[in-house]
Amino acid sequence: MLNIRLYLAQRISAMIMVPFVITHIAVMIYAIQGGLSAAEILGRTQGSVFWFLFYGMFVAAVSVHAAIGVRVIVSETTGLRGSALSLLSGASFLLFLFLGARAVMAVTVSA
Amino acid sequence: MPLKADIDRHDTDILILGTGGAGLFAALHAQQNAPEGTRITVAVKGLVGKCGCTRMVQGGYNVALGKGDSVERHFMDTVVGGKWLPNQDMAWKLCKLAVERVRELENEIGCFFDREPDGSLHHKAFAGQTADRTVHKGDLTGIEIINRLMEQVLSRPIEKLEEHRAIGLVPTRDGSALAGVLFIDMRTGRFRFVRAKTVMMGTGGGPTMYKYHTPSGDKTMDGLAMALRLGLPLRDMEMVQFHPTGLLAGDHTRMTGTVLEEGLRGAGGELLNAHGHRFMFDYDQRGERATRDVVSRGIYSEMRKNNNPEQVGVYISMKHLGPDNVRKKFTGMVKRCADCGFDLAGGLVEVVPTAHYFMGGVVVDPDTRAGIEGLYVAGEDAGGAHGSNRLGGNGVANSTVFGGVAGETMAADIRTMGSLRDPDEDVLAAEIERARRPFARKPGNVHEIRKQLQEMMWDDVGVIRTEHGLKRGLQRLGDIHGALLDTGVDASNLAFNLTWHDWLNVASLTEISEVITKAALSRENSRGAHFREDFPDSGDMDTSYFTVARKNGDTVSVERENVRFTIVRPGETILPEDEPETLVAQA
Amino acid sequence: MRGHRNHPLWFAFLLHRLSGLGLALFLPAHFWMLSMVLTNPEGFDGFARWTDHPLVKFAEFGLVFLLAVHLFGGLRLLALEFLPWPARHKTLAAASIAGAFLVSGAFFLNAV
Amino acid sequence: MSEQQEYLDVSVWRGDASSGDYQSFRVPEYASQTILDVVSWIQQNADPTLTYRFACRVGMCGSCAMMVNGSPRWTCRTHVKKVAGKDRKLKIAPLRNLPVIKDLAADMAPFFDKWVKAGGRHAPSATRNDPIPQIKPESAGRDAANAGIECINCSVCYAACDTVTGNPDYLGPAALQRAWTIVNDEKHGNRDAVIEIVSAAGGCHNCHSMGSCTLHCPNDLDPMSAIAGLKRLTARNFFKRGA
Ligand SMILES: Cc1cc2nc3c(=O)[nH]c(=O)nc-3n(C[C@H](O)[C@H](O)[C@H](O)COP(=O)(O)OP(=O)(O)OC[C@H]3O[C@@H](n4cnc5c(N)ncnc54)[C@H](O)[C@@H]3O)c2cc1C
Ligand code: HEM
Ligand code: SF4
Ligand code: F3S
Ligand code: FES
Repeated sequence: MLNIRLYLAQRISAMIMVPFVITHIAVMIYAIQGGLSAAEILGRTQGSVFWFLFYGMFVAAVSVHAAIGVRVIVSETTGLRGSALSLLSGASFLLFLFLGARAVMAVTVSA
Repeated sequence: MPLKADIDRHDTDILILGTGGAGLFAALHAQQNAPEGTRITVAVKGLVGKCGCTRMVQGGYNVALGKGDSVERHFMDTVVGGKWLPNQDMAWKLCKLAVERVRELENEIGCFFDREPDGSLHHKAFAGQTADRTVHKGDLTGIEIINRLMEQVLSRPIEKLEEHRAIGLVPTRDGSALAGVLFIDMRTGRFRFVRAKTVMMGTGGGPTMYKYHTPSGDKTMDGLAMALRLGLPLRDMEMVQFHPTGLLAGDHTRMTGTVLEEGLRGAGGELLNAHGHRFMFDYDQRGERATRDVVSRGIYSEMRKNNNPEQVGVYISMKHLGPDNVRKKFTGMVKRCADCGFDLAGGLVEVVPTAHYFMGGVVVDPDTRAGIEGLYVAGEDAGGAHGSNRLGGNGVANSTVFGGVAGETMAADIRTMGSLRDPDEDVLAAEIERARRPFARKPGNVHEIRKQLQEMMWDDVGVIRTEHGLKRGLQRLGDIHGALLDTGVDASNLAFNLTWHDWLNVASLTEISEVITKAALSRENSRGAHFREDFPDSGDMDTSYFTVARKNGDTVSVERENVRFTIVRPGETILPEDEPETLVAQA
Repeated sequence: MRGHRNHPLWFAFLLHRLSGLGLALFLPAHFWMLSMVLTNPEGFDGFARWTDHPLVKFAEFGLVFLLAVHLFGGLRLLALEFLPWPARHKTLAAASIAGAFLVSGAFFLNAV
Repeated sequence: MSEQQEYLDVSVWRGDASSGDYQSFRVPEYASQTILDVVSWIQQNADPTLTYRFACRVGMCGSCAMMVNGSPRWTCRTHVKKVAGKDRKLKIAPLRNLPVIKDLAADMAPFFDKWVKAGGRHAPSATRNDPIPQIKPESAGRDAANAGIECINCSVCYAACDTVTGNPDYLGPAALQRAWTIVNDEKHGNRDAVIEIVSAAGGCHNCHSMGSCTLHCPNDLDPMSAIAGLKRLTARNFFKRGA
């Protein structure tokens, strides 16, 4: 159900996410401590090319990663295989990508 | 006689019984050499490659590839070790082809045997040989050989009939050739008759009619019993090799009888009797390092002297070599003992001689052809290559060499054979009725009967034999056979019915036990594995004879036949004059 | 009675799977929430009020917790697969779980 | 024997491919007694129709494995004391992840089909007429090849692995370990083909490193690390050849 391409896609996207996740968690810990208000975060992220790229890549990677992850779990627990399974993982990839892209836009573009 | 049972029928061209070294090699070589389109089938009592004794080979494989060693030297050791009884043409072929077979195992089949640091094959010393010639893979040589062979066979277009037990070799009506083999498909309990142009039997003998025995549980002399019923001659049937150190753990466990490896004694392990006395030097100046037959007799004698029911066997002790050292050197053995609850490295483990290998078997020619057209026999089922004693390391060489030969011979012979032959339906029906006999009787405890047989063989036809004991054995055997025939098996569900198969196992074992006993009575001297307390001398070598047993109707008769010294005569050698007697550094 | 699953590596697997699944389920909600809040006319204020809600706080904590667990579990797997590690898998599994608790613990302490 | 006879409380799965259930037996306890002995005792003395499989009795053939108190084990090498608690209870079932034939005998065919499918067979690079190659026992490849060589294909690891349970195409730990041995065997004539097979669907990339295989292997082998080795090798190869 996983071949080397899907496997590598999942592992590479995971590796890409490592710095993102660490930064993300760090920012959140910092934020919740009261060092930054939500408004301040947004103030910084909006209009920033850096954060746009940061969250953009994060979302791209997580969409690939999570879609393959869901594929594996669904297949192993429900026995779904073949094209139905590919359809499902493709759809979940697009869903993650779409919702993620919207969120990134909201956080970094719209004012 | 019309068939009462509804049976399945099946056709093939080359049929192979058993998947030990002999069966798998036969299948492989048949597949490599037979004409395009030949159907090849292996049928086996267990799963392909997962039963039989070849898998259990620990010590290794004898082959003259070591420095200074030669086929001639291997041959001389085999003939001398067999006390001049071997069929010399077979022994020669064994030693010669072993070289090619080991190269095939390494290069084509993918085995990897242990190496010297420089990368060349490692040869270890096995008792009774004049060169270090045993190649091995640690002490799990058989697993390496069978796993690799099994992969080759599983991945080729060879039909498998697993958990199919052969119960009868069925000839044509005129009796001139073999028509096929009758099986029980164990999983369903149905009979299946398979016609084949050629059949190779490699069911591996197996002296499991002794109270203590090493072979795997699926081996119960079925092949020899089938050959006997077909009227074929069996030779050297008195020759049962005992391994001196079988584990003794009680009657209720299948661990009892399993081998504690030879290397333990080689490394300095001591044997102690009930009084803690190290006794082997009372029997032989080599002490524990004497050959298998000598040590077995030593232990047996000590056991006879001791009347303590709490201690039946003797003890092996390794502790003086340093428990950690022992653990390191014999990891597998120590672990096996520990799994069974014994401390081999630091404590005492009770041991007893245990029936290990059967030198006797069907009379065949060096190309494995048996005395009827269409039948070939190889491996432990075939007699002749070892004479009265098998050298450690010659067993697996024998099965792999002659299994391969059988495969090639069948592939060649089949080219000149016409169509499949039809069986003598009367024989077929009779064999089926023989197997169904217990269904008509009241169910009883088959296991108890097997125990009686095993006690009898151990007491009366065991390590040390006498005329008196053998005759008593024959009498007891008659009773046991009678009891078996009166014991029924519940036939309500025949699918994978082990108790039915136990009944059939005991039937084969009793049949062959009678032959062993009669052959042992016939040999009035002591050679190799066969020791008669009333005839302790080995007899004149120049007039050596071997025994040949046959069944006619219900009677087994044993004749003696003179050994033909086709290559070398007793007292002579084929080694060049300047060759040293032994290449092994004396320890 | 000990089943065949009763060992640290299997629990590490289970934890990784559950955290991954949790994240995958939570993620769309997280994304949706972000865009919802921001496209809302109330804008920042709405967002600020949102994040003060205890339920959201708890969810946020859950997210970080899952992320930390999954991160360390994932690092463990990547190390196991791509670095020729010696056979210390159990230690690695334990270390990753400890790491995850450390991070999410820090987050939790800060949150309350 | 003066000691009072103790009994084991044994619950054994009975049935066939279509259905089945547990059945209880009281089996006398002995000093040296394996699970195989318990099962044999039942067949020999209590219920002659009980089906199970064994051959070698010493952990070499790998035909006696069953689920014992929930874990897969070689029954011939498992001492009762190691698994029966103070309550002397045993629960014995056929090996997981394989079809049942009858009672305690599982059908091992899928396991071996996958073994073969994983390319688990030597492809020669020389013939019986060539000399045996000199190969240093300490060479790196040989070391890796040796690590899993003692596998007796008992299917214990296969039964322990939940990835096998969920994914019927997954080749499983033993077959993949064999493939790892082969790709490290310099004598093998077609290692690329094996790399190809283990990279396809059902191959090594489906393993989640659950480690149940390594934990339960009665031979102390480590299929999990062998599979990790395959993952590394295939990844490296993938990039080398250019995706
Ligand atoms: C513990 C042990 C250690 C040994 N160590 C060594 C050693 O170190 N070196 C050495 O050279 N030799 C050794 N031997 C001897 C060696 O194993 C045998 O001589 C040799 O392997 C026999 O090979 P085979 O193919 O004839 O039979 P086996 O390998 O025994 O195979 C017999 C096959 O026939 C099948 N069969 C049996 N009955 C039937 C039936 N009715 N229908 C269908 N199939 C049937 C069996 O299931 C099995 O598959 C050892 C033996 C044992 C028991
Ligand atoms: C640094 C970040 C991450 C790393 C290092 C990482 C690593 C991994 C790895 C190695 C796997 C494979 C596990 C296996 O095959 O058993 C995996 C599976 C998975 N991951 Fe992640 N991951 C990360 C982030 C995420 C995120 C943010 C999500 C959220 C959607 C996610 C969801 C999943 C899912 C659903 C699986 C499948 C779980 C399974 O198969 O059991 N991962 N992850
Ligand atoms: S790896 Fe271990 S558990 Fe798996 S089949 Fe081989 S010996 Fe059995
Ligand atoms: S248990 Fe299964 S998931 Fe991998 S590590 Fe072993 S094969
Ligand atoms: S009977 Fe052979 S491994 Fe247990």
